[in-house]
Amino acid sequence: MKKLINRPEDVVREELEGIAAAHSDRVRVSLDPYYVMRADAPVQGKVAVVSGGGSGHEPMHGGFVGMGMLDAACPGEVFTSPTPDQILAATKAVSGGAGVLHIVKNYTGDILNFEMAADLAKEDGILVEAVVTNDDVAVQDSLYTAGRRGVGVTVLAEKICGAAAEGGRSLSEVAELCRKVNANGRTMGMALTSCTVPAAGKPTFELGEDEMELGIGIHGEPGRERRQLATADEIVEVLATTVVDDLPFKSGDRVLAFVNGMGGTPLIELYVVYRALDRFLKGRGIAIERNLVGPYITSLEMAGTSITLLRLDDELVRLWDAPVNTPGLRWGA
Amino acid sequence: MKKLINRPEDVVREELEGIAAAHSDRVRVSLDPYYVMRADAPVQGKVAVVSGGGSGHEPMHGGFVGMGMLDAACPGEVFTSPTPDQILAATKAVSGGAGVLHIVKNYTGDILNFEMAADLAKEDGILVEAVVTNDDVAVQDSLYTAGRRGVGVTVLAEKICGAAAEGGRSLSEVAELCRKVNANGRTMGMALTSCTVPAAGKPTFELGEDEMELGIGIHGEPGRERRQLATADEIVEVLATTVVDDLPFKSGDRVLAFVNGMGGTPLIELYVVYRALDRFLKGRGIAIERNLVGPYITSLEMAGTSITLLRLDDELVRLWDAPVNTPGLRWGA
Amino acid sequence: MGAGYPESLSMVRGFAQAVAANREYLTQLDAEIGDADHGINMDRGMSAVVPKVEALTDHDISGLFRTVAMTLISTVGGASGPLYGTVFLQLASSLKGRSEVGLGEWAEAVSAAVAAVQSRGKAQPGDKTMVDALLPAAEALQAAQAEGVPFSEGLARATKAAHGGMEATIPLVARRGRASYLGERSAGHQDPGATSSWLLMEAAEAAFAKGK
Amino acid sequence: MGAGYPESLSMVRGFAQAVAANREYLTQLDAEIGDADHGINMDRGMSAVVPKVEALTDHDISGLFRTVAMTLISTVGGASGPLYGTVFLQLASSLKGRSEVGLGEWAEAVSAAVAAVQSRGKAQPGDKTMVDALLPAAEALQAAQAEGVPFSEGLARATKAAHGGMEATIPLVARRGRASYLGERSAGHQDPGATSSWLLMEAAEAAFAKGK
Ligand SMILES: Nc1ncnc2c1ncn2[C@@H]1O[C@H](COP(=O)(O)OP(=O)(O)O)[C@@H](O)[C@H]1O
Ligand SMILES: Nc1ncnc2c1ncn2[C@@H]1O[C@H](COP(=O)(O)OP(=O)(O)O)[C@@H](O)[C@H]1O
Ligand SMILES: [Mg+2]
Ligand SMILES: [Mg+2]
Ligand SMILES: [Mg+2]
Ligand SMILES: [Mg+2]
Repeated sequence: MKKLINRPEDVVREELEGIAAAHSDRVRVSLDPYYVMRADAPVQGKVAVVSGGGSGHEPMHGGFVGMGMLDAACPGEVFTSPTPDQILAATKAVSGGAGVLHIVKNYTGDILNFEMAADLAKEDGILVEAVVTNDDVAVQDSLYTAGRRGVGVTVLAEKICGAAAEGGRSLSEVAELCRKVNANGRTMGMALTSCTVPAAGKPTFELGEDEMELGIGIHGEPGRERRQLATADEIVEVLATTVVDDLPFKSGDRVLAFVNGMGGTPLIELYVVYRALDRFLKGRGIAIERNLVGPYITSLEMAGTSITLLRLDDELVRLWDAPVNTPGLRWGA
Repeated sequence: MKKLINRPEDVVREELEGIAAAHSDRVRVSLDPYYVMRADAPVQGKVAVVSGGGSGHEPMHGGFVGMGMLDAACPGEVFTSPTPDQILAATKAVSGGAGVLHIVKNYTGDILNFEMAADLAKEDGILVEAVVTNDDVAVQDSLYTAGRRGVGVTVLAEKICGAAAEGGRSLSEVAELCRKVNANGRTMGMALTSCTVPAAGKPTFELGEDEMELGIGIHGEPGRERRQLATADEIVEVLATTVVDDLPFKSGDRVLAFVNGMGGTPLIELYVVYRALDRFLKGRGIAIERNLVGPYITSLEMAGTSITLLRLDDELVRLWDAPVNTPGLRWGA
Repeated sequence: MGAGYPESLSMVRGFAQAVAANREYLTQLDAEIGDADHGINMDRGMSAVVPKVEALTDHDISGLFRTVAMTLISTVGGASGPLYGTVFLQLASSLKGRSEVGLGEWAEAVSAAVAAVQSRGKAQPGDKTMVDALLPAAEALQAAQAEGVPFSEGLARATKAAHGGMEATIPLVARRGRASYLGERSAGHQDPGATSSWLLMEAAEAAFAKGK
Repeated sequence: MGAGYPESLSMVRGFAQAVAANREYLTQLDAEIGDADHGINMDRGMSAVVPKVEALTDHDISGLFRTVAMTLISTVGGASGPLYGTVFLQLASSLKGRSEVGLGEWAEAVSAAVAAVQSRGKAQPGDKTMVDALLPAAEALQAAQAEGVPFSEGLARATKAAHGGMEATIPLVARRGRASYLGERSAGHQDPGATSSWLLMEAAEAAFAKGK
């Protein structure tokens, strides 16, 4: 295992100490329990937006804390959901009296821990609504399964809901908006390499030199299918077709196209992917109106990409364009 | 070789097409010859700032084109300096009558190609000044050698000179400022893994599971020394000591600390590095006043980091803080 | 014959030891169909549990299990944190007020714990989760109680049933938890959570069988 | 005996073929002490050169070399683009107006080309660069001319000298170009640019020796 770390058990704490040192202008970090919050939280009268999940997906979520996006983020150990007491403490710390939205990615662990925390927060008189993101089209959905994972759309939901909360909307409105974003977004990802959980010390899976995993999540888990390595254009064709056909996105739709890097894939490749996606969508009559290209929801040092499409309307465009000032995403401020 | 690309020979062109598709709001891309320019260039009466170098270092330089930073960037093939005709064409395209600053990283190829281009541009009546960055302390400097490489400081110089040009300074003032940034900045880097030039198809060098390269540049070249793998804290100690002692940075100095990822290192590790650097500098009485953490000057998918320190004064802080709006670096706009 | 506080404490210690000894194994199982952290998670939790329970001065079985539950919930995270937290919370509430646990109480407590896990996690038997080890164990305990066999015999049957349930997860296609994302590819791998649940039943057997 | 336009064109073609055939080899040498692109760079350039020179209608030796130079400068990049561009620009200017090249002209032209490379790149002999192959070749040609040996013999000596110079770069510590960043670690590796320069001398020998 080759990583720029000290002891595996210290990675998350030291990362948080690094974030605290680097971004004290915008965020404050609690080390017991772990959470990252806006430096100016609680913002009185504003709905607070809180998310969280395992570490190893940076900049998500800690890097998205700040004006116009999250009020707090709760990082668990690497790829492990945070615990209820973290979520509860963060929820209390940022609650400004207008209620707290929990944006939860659909994983058994995230759901259970956020549920427990929400129950406890409600006991403390805090209004909490939870919205679950589940945009991963690689997973077959069914009532009888854990359902689809929450992946790329989570980043977009955090930005858009953060803007809405900043704009003074009520908790139920922000929650409704979050469900709208989730309902209109779809994602699929792939990996060229595995990644190594620091505490595990070796790659989660092994892939041959001419193989790739299709339909991966963001936890270094193997994908739904192993295939022969293909060109960027072919890979985009597979991912984008699955994504587009699922919603489905139709000719005339306006979308936000999000080409995400999994952590070990350099930007030069992401632009090659974006080019292919741009061409693919043009061929389907779908107009890219906004985009995001870069490593925003990662899987440690995994090489790979995911493609997220979000169907836009004027409201979503306006909220996407609203100022945001976080370590991981910033414009207009 | 596992990369999200199509044919190796098409990577740079397709990347540029991707950039053109993604960022047409801010940049325009020329494919023959290759260069990226501000959408609103030439800005009349403003000094134009142009840089360039091999591709594979994204977001540098193409991602730094936009308001408050570069007017144009000339990407060569992967790790290969651009050609004089590219540089000439870009220089002409963005020249707004107040002269053009070439920011050139100190590599034989970059120097020679920029020199030829500057000669040709002068023949066309364009005022050109070139400033060479050479901040890499891993390389021993001497009159009789190629001298030190230009690395991390280049990013900072581009931001700061871009702000100065935006603020209306003259060519000689902006060039002088660039020399000042270079004179006050130092960098050293290390790698945990090699990287693969697409056209070469295999890693430039091989490293054992318990080895690292110290004193690397940004072209996948081996470093000055191969060592036993160490912890993040130990690595930072070595890099930062070399950097600090070289200028030297002294107790009481105010600095910008730039922890750069080489392309394959995830953000979580960069914050562990930043934490160590923060502690190291505190121990030396050096105050971090601004920082930059992320993959900004990369070596394809190489895993590793470089540490750049820039001694600040009020002028540099003001210019650093000035608004910038590029795909790779953005604030205040 | 019944188990008192010392045996209950010894069960918690034994589970902690078993988890520590099988940290890599559980993690490897999770690497195959999950995210390679189950052993790490459980070990982090049980390592935190041990000093907490050693420090307890009020030697109450229900309080002991409650401490285990709260510690797991606040240190493990993931799916297993709340789920094992639920197991121990339910054991604590089923055994409230008891200073000794016999086969009947244990059978009831384990059955209630499985029911609580199912209500939290919505897993059905055959979904390839810890339920597939815990439920057969609970049923074996209930059957043993009905047959009137000795506690030690009932405990042994529970361990065996958990082991059988754990092995039976191998061919299953996961429908809950992370492994479900792999779809058909999850078949052919043993569920990590079912494996740690078997270790739990084994720890209970080893500790409680020593009770007078 | 001298080389005319056909032989000069054939030299360019031969160099392009040699570079293509040694693309991997030159790149591998560059991987060891540089950035793994010398073969790729030179091949990109010479592949662009060939159609350009095949299309020339004005069969002038100087014009031919000028086309090679301009094409290399605009397609190669890196250090080798401007440097080989300089070589061919200087050959073009030394051979201006000539329809035939003999040993004397060639010796002068190569010597001027090395001087131009040195003035552009500031490399001294022994710095572990292409100069270490080109300079011995130029000196061998000058000596051959002084001795009055046949053109073919002079060309053969130049190739041999370039080869020797190339091999002599192995133990050197680089002081110019990328390899200089490796410091002492650059010793023990053959310089890629010196290697391509030897290929150039070899191509000249093969093509010019056929001239009448
Ligand atoms: N809904 C569920 N009901 C019961 N057990 C579950 C459920 N989801 C997951 N599990 C169990 O949790 C185990 C995984 O735990 P762990 O790896 O620690 O958490 P995570 O999946 O969050 O990484 C699985 O092997 C499975 O036995
Ligand atoms: N200053 C110089 N003078 C002469 N030759 C040089 C100089 N710098 C580099 N070279 C030659 O260029 C070769 C490298 O070319 P290439 O790999 O194509 O370019 P780059 O170094 O830009 O990647 C070296 O092997 C060396 O022979
Ligand atoms: Mg997990
Ligand atoms: Mg090069
Ligand atoms: Mg797991
Ligand atoms: Mg090279």
